[in-house]
Amino acid sequence: GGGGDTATQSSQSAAPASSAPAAKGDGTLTLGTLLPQTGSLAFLGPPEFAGVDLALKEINEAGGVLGKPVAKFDTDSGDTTTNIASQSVDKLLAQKADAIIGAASSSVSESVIDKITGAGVVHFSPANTSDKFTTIADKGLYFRTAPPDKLQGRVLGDLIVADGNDTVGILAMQDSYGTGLADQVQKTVTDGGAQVVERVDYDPKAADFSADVAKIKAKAPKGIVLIGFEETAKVVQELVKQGLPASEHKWYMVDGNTSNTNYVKMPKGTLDGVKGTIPGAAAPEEFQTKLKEVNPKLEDFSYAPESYDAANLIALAAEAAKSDAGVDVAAKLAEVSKGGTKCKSFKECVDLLKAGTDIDYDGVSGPVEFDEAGDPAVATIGIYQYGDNNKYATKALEYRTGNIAG
Amino acid sequence: MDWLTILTTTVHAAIGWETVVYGLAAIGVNIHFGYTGLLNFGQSAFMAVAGYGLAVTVTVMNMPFWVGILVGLAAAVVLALLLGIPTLQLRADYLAIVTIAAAEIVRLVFRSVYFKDIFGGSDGQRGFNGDFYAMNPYPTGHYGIGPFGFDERTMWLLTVGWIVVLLSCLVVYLLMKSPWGRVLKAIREDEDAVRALGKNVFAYKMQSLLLGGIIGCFGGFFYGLYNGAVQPDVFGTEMTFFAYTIVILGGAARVFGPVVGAMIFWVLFVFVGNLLAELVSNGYIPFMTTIQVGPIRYVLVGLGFILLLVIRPQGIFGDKREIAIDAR
Amino acid sequence: MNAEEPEPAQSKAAITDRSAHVEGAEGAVLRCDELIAGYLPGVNILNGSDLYVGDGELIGIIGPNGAGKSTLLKAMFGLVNIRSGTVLLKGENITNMKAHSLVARGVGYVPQSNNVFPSLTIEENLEMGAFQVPGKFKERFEFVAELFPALKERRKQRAGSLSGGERQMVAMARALMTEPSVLLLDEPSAGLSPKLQDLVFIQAQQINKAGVTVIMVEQNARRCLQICHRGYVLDQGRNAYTGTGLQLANDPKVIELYLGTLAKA
Amino acid sequence: MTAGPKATALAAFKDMPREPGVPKPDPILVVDNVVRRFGGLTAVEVNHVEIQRGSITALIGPNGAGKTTFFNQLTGFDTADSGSWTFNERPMNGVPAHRVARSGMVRTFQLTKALSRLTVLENMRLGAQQQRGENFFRALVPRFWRTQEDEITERAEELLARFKLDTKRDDFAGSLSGGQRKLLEMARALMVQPELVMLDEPMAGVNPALTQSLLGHVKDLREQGMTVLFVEHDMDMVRDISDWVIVMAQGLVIAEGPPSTIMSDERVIDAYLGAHHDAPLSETELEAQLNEAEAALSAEIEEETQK
Amino acid sequence: MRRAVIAFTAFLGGLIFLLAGPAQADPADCQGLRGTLTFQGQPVNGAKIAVTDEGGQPVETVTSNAQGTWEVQVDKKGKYKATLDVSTLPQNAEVRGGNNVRTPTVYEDNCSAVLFALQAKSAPGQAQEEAPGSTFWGQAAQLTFEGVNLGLIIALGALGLSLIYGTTGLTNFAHGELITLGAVIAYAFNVGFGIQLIPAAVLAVVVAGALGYGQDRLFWGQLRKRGTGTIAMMIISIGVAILLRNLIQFFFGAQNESFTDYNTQAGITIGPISAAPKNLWAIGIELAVLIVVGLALMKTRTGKAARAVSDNPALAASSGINVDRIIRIIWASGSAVAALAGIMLGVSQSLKFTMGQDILLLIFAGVTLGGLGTAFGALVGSLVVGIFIQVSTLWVPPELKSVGALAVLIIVLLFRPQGILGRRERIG
Ligand SMILES: Nc1ncnc2c1ncn2[C@@H]1O[C@H](COP(=O)(O)OP(=O)(O)OP(=O)(O)O)[C@@H](O)[C@H]1O
Ligand SMILES: Nc1ncnc2c1ncn2[C@@H]1O[C@H](COP(=O)(O)OP(=O)(O)OP(=O)(O)O)[C@@H](O)[C@H]1O
Ligand SMILES: [Mg+2]
Ligand SMILES: [Mg+2]
Repeated sequence: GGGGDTATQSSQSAAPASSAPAAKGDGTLTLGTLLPQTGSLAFLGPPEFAGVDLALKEINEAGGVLGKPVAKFDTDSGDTTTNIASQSVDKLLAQKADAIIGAASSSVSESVIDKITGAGVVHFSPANTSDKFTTIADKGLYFRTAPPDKLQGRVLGDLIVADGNDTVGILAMQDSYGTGLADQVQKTVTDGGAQVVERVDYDPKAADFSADVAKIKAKAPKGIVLIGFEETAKVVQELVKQGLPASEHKWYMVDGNTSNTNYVKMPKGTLDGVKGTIPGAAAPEEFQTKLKEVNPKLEDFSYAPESYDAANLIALAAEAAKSDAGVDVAAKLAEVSKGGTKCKSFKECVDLLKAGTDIDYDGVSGPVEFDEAGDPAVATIGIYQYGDNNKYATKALEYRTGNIAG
Repeated sequence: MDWLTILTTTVHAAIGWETVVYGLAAIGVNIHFGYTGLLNFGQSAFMAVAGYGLAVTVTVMNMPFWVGILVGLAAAVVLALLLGIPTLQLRADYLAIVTIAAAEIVRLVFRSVYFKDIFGGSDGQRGFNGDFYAMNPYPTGHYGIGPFGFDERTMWLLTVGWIVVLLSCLVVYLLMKSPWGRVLKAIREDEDAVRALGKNVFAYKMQSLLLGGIIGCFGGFFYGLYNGAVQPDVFGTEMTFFAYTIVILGGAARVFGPVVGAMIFWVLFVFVGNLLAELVSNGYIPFMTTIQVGPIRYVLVGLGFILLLVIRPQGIFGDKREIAIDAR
Repeated sequence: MNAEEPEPAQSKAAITDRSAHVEGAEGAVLRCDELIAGYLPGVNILNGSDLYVGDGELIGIIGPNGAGKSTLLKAMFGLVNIRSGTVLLKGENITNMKAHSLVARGVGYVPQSNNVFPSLTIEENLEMGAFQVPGKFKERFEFVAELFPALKERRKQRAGSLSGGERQMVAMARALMTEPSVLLLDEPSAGLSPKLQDLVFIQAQQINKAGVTVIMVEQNARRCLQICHRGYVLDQGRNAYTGTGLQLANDPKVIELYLGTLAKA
Repeated sequence: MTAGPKATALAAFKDMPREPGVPKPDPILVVDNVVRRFGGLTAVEVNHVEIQRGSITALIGPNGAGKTTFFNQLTGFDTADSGSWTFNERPMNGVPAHRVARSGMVRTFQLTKALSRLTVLENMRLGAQQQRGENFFRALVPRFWRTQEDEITERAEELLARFKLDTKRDDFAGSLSGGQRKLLEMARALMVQPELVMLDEPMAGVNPALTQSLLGHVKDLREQGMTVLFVEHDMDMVRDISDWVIVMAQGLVIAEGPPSTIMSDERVIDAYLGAHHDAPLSETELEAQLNEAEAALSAEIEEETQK
Repeated sequence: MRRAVIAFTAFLGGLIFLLAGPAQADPADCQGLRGTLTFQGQPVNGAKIAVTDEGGQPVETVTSNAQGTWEVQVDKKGKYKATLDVSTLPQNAEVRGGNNVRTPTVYEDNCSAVLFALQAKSAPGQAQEEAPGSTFWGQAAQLTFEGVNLGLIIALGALGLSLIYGTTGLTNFAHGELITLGAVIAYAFNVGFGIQLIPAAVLAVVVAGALGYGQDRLFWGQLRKRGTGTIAMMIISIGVAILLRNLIQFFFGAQNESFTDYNTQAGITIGPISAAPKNLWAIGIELAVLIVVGLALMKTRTGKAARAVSDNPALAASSGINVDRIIRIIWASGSAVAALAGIMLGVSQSLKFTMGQDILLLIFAGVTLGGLGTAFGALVGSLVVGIFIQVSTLWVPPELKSVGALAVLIIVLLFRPQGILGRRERIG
């Protein structure tokens, strides 16, 4: 939830909003990252850290925020099986972080949101997709740039229908990202006149996916939607093995699994013609090159744009608020994200701000316009297609921009 | 180097909510394993059903907090009975696996899309701790000395938490020096001998399972109350493993073993992690990036446990003579 | 063994004069000198025991429960850590040497309890007995099968399901598989039927006659002293009395304290 | 009825026929058709046996005769394939082990079961029945069980002293020697104060001098009205204390009778006792035997050399 | 409140459109419904589609063009109803599923696709469309095959675990990491040094065996010497697991990787089953290894000695067995077999630093189900677990497939507390 919601929601768990400490700007904008270094989502860590690092590099090269370089502390969010995140937040709060970027997992974010927002610090996730955060009690301090599943699911569903798939099978990772997206795709596809003949929510940690794929195989749908993260490579293997190759069935993927180095190792043509949706208007290639300068070993790029945008937005909001205190930053975040002169990088935007212009930051992950709940209100989804080399073309087939709410 | 942060976070960890939660889980495990010899590797399930019992009652069924607590307790009792009836006749090592399996079943069911309406799927449930904090007698503010201290919410949770921990320790102390405790310890050594002396071994094992489960289930409550949320994956096997590590670190079958073990555990965890992070970010370890801090921290923590147990296999309070007796 | 209150037997007869031992031990096959050993840190079970056994001798060790008889055997056989003192086998220092290397040197041992492999069959148990001389297994198996016919019938039965006495047979047979030159027996007759007890004593003697040096711990003390050349009475980890078997068996002090009069009645 | 239990027992046995399964005037335990098979092996096949109340009965038989297995059936530690038995007229088949013990029928184990990481004294205390402090809720309040505990401790210490374990009182039972464990096992069973105590080779591995003094204690038990059934291979002991002897072989009860009769029974001597049971191996006998053995040995050697 | 705002903006948007006059058909600015009608691969021309709004107010009725496409622009976003006039379809065509009404939603500035799938009227065509293997028994056969496939990998892991448990009494929670380690070493040879997978795998198994040997020599063996209890060792193994897993993550990274060879093989069809050739090879190799190791344990002297050590180390030493040597051999072979399990898992799936951890529970289940400490028990138990996991998905949702297997574990142990091939111990 965002500023507008606070009054009605806070009764649920938090002390009254007034208990959030008053602005305490100390002059230096301090960012904390709470991103996975270990645990089941650790593979998402490197691109997210790289996104923040890249933004920070650019911000500090452009002169920092409020005349001072932005400070940053990295911590591990682990996964829900350990209590690392809570410890990390303790440390960041002790180090006087003004905003915390993280966590990757919705569940982890949920477990620390009270603590972070209770301390009057901005909680900004680049990757949370759970719809709970729209209504959560957060004193107006929670924001996210995460890919809005609603829009992506809609675009993907529409694409599937438009491609003429009257029977569709969905293989979705069983977590809030996977099921959220799958729900949306399923709804759109059904509304559009196609039939979802089988939907399998699988446990991404499962020892193997043959049974899950066998369920799809039993219905032999024309279109197969793969929603998940890197375990999709295993699902692909299984699809090929069980005789459901991309050459005979149309496969669709999502941002979580379109970029995966394992695809390249697969025989030529395995993914030929497969389509995938990725939020964001920019050509991913350029941005990826810049990220590689920060971390040359980077292979996966999931949520790097969102992380990058998160850091930029916080910096801009601090500039706009002329304060680095979390509460002040939060108050300005929506403002810098929409309604004003469009600008695309921190330098460009901050120059406008200093000139007294109202800005509208458009990020790599999309136009990023926050609604009153702190969720992105508008997004752009690119539709990409794989070629014979199992890589998708850098240029999207099509971009669709839309209101997330509808 | 930000020594102050390292110090404060470490001190906080020693008496913080993690120590309460894991300490309670470990006290339960200590009753099961340390005193009765039941290798219950499903402790996390007790915490899970308790946490979920509270959460679902309050959020889904819109019942008051106290009903939630009762439901959580009842759930733990039911779980103990369900788990105990088939498994308590098994040999120790079989019991271990069966209880892990049971705990995984519980977790997977809580996690499933199929039951999402009730348990909330992989995101779990939140928003059930309002009533608890509404009872908070501490006015808003910071309680502590200088940088050491907690806000009023944490203070309230810790106050209740430590009272429960100490009460549990007292109960364990009283029970274990009584004839009841003697029967448990005897069961640990040789069930058949105890049977031959006319004790109903099954009943005692069940009582032990219940008691340890109920104490553990308070850990589940506090977890949920502190975080304001319960999620299925929190209650995975890892939590049980950690509880066991804590019991062994502190010394099995020792009243305060689990509490001190939990302190050591979290101090080690936090200290190593934060020290390492500081060292890396200050450039003392140039070949490491901050992303690598996470795994290396675990490497060091793992190493720390190993060393502690190699140096003191009986744990902090344990009796060397006791483990020298070959129980095999 | 917190020996605070001095036992009469010990205070009077405890051997402080080691000259007899030193003299006798000259050229012994196996000798222990002033062994101190124990299980728990700081608690000694053996408090300086001496023992020697000459070539072809049959030695009996008796003593009250908890005297340290088993511990003495275990210490000789490398199963209990020796804290001070030495064990010599044919002149070679074998103090704290590992059990399996002692087996290679011709020492055999039958433990008092836990003396079979429960999940192995009888045959496999015996096979393990002949671990270092697999070639001889067949021949030796025939030999022990003749001693204990029950074993041959049951060769495929798991030792874990055997009765107490049957286990004892397996244990004894296992040690006989290697044709040891020195045999340490810890209460070999315990749990056996009278008939088999006889057999064990006769066998021990027979084996001994065939040139094997035997050290035998027994609670069937009278029997033991009847057949052995020399005997030791162990109490509180020390030698309380030594002498020939018959001397000890007829010593009124020994009878009163250790042998009892039941068997005579 | 003024005569002591021993006299009563002896009187009862005096004119009893010496045959397997003979009925006793006042049986405490009556066993009918108990069968236990392991695969092809019939370990126990007891048609009918009665144990006279207030007597000391020995159960003897070759190794593997099924004595321990028989005990296991009676005490609920194993399930008989068929059969029934009554204890004090109460049917006991299918009754779980702990209830059997509670009803007054306690056994010891041949392979000892010391509770290793409990002290010797705790081992003893555990044996006492109907302890108030063994109830979960009462355990929480020491006041409820303190006095009883003190009584129990006193009784335990008496027994320990008798069994020469008093110096080991505070040591872990796991650190006892083999024989000491046997003693503890028996002492602990006596803490139960049962009506019928079933001892499985109680004296195997116990020092003869101590055995002798303990026999006195066992006789005392009879004086106190307890019934004793014990398995033992030590014929001196059997002869000394038992009023009646039951012989098992290959699962069957093959003979019953007073010790003197039994020990001269041809079949028993053949199957069980061997030629030397009643006399210590005398010098001459030993010689003879050795010569015999030597002859066999040399014959063997000859055979070898001939090969 | 929000809804009201949205409705209001929508209304405003509608107003703007009204003011702007008829909308242009630029695809980017499309707001409405569109679709394409094809029948037997050919576009359907002239089919009538009537679009009404949610309330039933007609919006527009259009006819598909020569390419089979049709499009309706609407002013307001929201739900609409599109009805295909079946009488305008070609003679023998009908709408699949029979329903000719669609209720799509139109979003602001976006066109929603609407699909009417057409099929030939005759019924037999439908049956033909069903894919092979879709029958219940076909599926069951495929799943059983997958179960064997998975079960054998679990069995390899279980064998190693059971060997080490058997001889040392150590419940090794780090066994999962030994599995991962094997896979990662093979990966290093395969991808790092460019060695073909088969020699790379052989090398990895050897290296893993050596590491296992070293692990016991330098670590576990030392602990045993100091008399560390089995429970303390079990907890230490948790520490080792944490250490190894994160060390692997440190070097290998947190992402999924796959070997360069035998990647994504297309399946071949054998009766109702489709299987990749690599699966068949893997099954063969796994069975061979399991049987050879199992027999070795039953029949060879070293194998029997291993069982002897597991029963009673002190007695084994007294029998002349070099206990430490046997344990090291077991550690070496257990680690080697675990490595093979990892490689097989990597071949059939992919590699990740948690792969061993993720499968460890199933391995434990397999070992326990079969009866602790028996080699063939591990095989049988693992197969049961593997098959159950897969076949149970016929009835339970796949996300809960492990639940089925674990429940079976509990139920079997209810009736056979000593495991399938385990033996009850004698009392007394
Ligand atoms: N594993 C052990 N740990 C600690 N103490 C032990 C252990 N085994 C034996 N002891 C102690 O050592 C002493 C001597 O034991 P040992 O087994 O040598 O006696 P023993 O003379 O063989 O007696 P027995 O005739 O009863 O077998 C005993 O007092 C016993 O308490
Ligand atoms: N669980 C079992 N499985 C198979 N055979 C068994 C089992 N238990 C006992 N037996 C066999 O049953 C027979 C009777 O055993 P039992 O232990 O009752 O003998 P016992 O009379 O007590 O002998 P001992 O005097 O040697 O103790 C033995 O041959 C034994 O091998
Ligand atoms: Mg002994
Ligand atoms: Mg017996």
